[in-house]
Amino acid sequence: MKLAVFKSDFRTGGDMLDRLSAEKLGIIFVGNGIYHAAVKDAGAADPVLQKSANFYVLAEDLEVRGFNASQVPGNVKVVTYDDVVDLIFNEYEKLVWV
Amino acid sequence: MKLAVFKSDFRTGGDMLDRLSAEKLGIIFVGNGIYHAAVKDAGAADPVLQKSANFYVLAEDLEVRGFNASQVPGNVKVVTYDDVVDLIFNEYEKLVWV
Amino acid sequence: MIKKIAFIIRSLPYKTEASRLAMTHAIASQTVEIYLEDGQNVEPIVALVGDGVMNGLKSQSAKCYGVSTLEQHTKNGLLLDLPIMYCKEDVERLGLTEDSLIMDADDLGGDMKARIVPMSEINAALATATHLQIF
Amino acid sequence: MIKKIAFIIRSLPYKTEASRLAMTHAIASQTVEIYLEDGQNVEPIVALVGDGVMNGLKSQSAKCYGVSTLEQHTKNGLLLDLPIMYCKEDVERLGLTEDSLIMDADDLGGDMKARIVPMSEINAALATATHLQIF
Amino acid sequence: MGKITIGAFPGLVGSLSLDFAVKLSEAAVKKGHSVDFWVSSNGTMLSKKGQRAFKDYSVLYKTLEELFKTGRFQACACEACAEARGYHKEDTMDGWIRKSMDWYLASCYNADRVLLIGGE
Amino acid sequence: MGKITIGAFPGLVGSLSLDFAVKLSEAAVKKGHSVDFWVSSNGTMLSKKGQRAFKDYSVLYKTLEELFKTGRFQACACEACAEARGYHKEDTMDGWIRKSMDWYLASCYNADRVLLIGGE
Repeated sequence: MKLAVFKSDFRTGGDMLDRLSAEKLGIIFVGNGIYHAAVKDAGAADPVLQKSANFYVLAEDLEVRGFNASQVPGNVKVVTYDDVVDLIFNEYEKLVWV
Repeated sequence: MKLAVFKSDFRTGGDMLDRLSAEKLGIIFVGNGIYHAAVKDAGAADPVLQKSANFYVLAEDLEVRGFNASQVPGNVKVVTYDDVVDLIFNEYEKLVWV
Repeated sequence: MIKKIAFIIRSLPYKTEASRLAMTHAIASQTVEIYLEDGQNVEPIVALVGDGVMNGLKSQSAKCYGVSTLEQHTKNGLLLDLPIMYCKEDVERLGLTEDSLIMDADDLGGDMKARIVPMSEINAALATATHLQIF
Repeated sequence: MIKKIAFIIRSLPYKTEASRLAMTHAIASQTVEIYLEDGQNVEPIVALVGDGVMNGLKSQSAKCYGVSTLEQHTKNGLLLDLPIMYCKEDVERLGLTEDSLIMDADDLGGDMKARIVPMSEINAALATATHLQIF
Repeated sequence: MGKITIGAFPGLVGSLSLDFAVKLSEAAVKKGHSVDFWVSSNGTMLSKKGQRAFKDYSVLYKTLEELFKTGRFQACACEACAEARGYHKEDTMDGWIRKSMDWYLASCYNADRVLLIGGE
Repeated sequence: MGKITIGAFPGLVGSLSLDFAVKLSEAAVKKGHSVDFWVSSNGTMLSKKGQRAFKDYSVLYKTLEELFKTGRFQACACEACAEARGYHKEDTMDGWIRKSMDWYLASCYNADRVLLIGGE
């Protein structure tokens, strides 16, 4: 299946993400999930970013928290609410929120 | 200081607990904090229980979640709401909730 | 046409309403037909995963708080023929066994049995669902 | 008599109201005297600890959501002379620097400076407080 | 054009998760999609009439009023969840309907996409 | 006998954290202590008049009614937090007062113990 996971928290939900499997996996960082893309905890790359998936981060949720697109790793695409709507309807079939 | 920490969650708050220091430390497991006392995750003793502290667990919160006093390690005292009131007023001066 | 909708429960019970809501919304499939056309129906799949397996623990007693327990909700789900799966890896990780979990609603006259299955099997079931939801 | 009350912020901003509430309640110390006797007062201590240091990050923009930012709250706290401490170990762990954090309210005419201090110093300050609260 | 059902369960006034749900609805409706919006549990707070604007809160009811006007947005609150919290019919903001949980399942049945915002 | 101020901030109807706060108040008052109970943010839901009892929710308002009768229990809701959510004076359960946040700080000043229930 083509699954998009909205990762909305920084410190929880990783266990659930590890258990799911999908042929095509998208991980969309929203809310406090954006810290996965914006921060290196203790200098280490975030383990979520090591997954085999397409990564997206919501621009508005970066900005409200004091970050911007230039601080995000190259393999994470910065998207708007508009883009998220297109991802939902055109790229993925099933959606979950953790 | 004499500090009582109400540990109300299982998967979060440990980082805060690690940062606090007190001459006398009490850790009172309430709410979903009771899993620290009731469960061995992957067979390992819970790291919180290794701390130098007095441990308590609220009987009512064990029972609602399907556990009882016999399932709790010997170094954790099972207490009631009544006991918690006495701990608060007689044993500890400052209280925090994580 | 029957569409499967998956209710994946990863939350511990009681601190929030998440797992309770999963169960009550899944059970609402019993009456969904009034909103649908002939031949249409919803078939829920309930999967308890991660710490969520704790929702099915026996001997929950909510006397003190005066609320229904998640044990009761699990049993009601089985009584109403909802398929309920526990993730085997998580059951084992948390030191639980079949004996410690609600596996049937025999005492209420229910026929459906819960199953403890590997996560791979839960993922296979999720692949057959039209929509997924995580609580 | 002046009593110190500590507001310890460990929560990330926005997902919940926790850190916002810490700031608004600490700032309410400005008007608490109306409820107290002569000579009595409350002195807040604000400590940003763990992930909570993120609340003081510069350049927060809430245009999209139309709410006040935690950056503004941090600055307001300094403007109103609240002592604000960031935990040094956490600032470093998360790759932040003094430049990336709100350290003063100079542009608003405030005198108070925030300080980045080791957790041991925060603990020493907490020991002087009558009551502690974690948000 | 498609239909998405968004469920906001433990979504709360003061949490940007609820803002996310409303902003996503707005973006979807602007693109011509239709949205069913279901609130349950504490999410029913969003349907309360008479909310006041303060600078510490985003003012979601104004966005909802605009969304209702488009005709491509339906919002429904779980009736029992609302009653339990003391929100009766007369407490409900204009535009909202109140139904039991089977309404939500039927909406999911007829939706191209479902997003349940469940985590707290 | 002492006084404890309990703050329930993001405490929610449907979360047993709020039940904990009420049960602890009850136990403290029974032992002769006095309790100031402050709700802020979504915790203000507890002060809403007209809540209905359902089996999936504990019925905290009944315990509160008993506590008010003892004369050793005060409950106060943050006024702005309540207004933001559409709870006006006439929506407030009997026995509750509504004040701004400085009331809570003054209560803390005069309390022997303070317990803020803040985590979600």
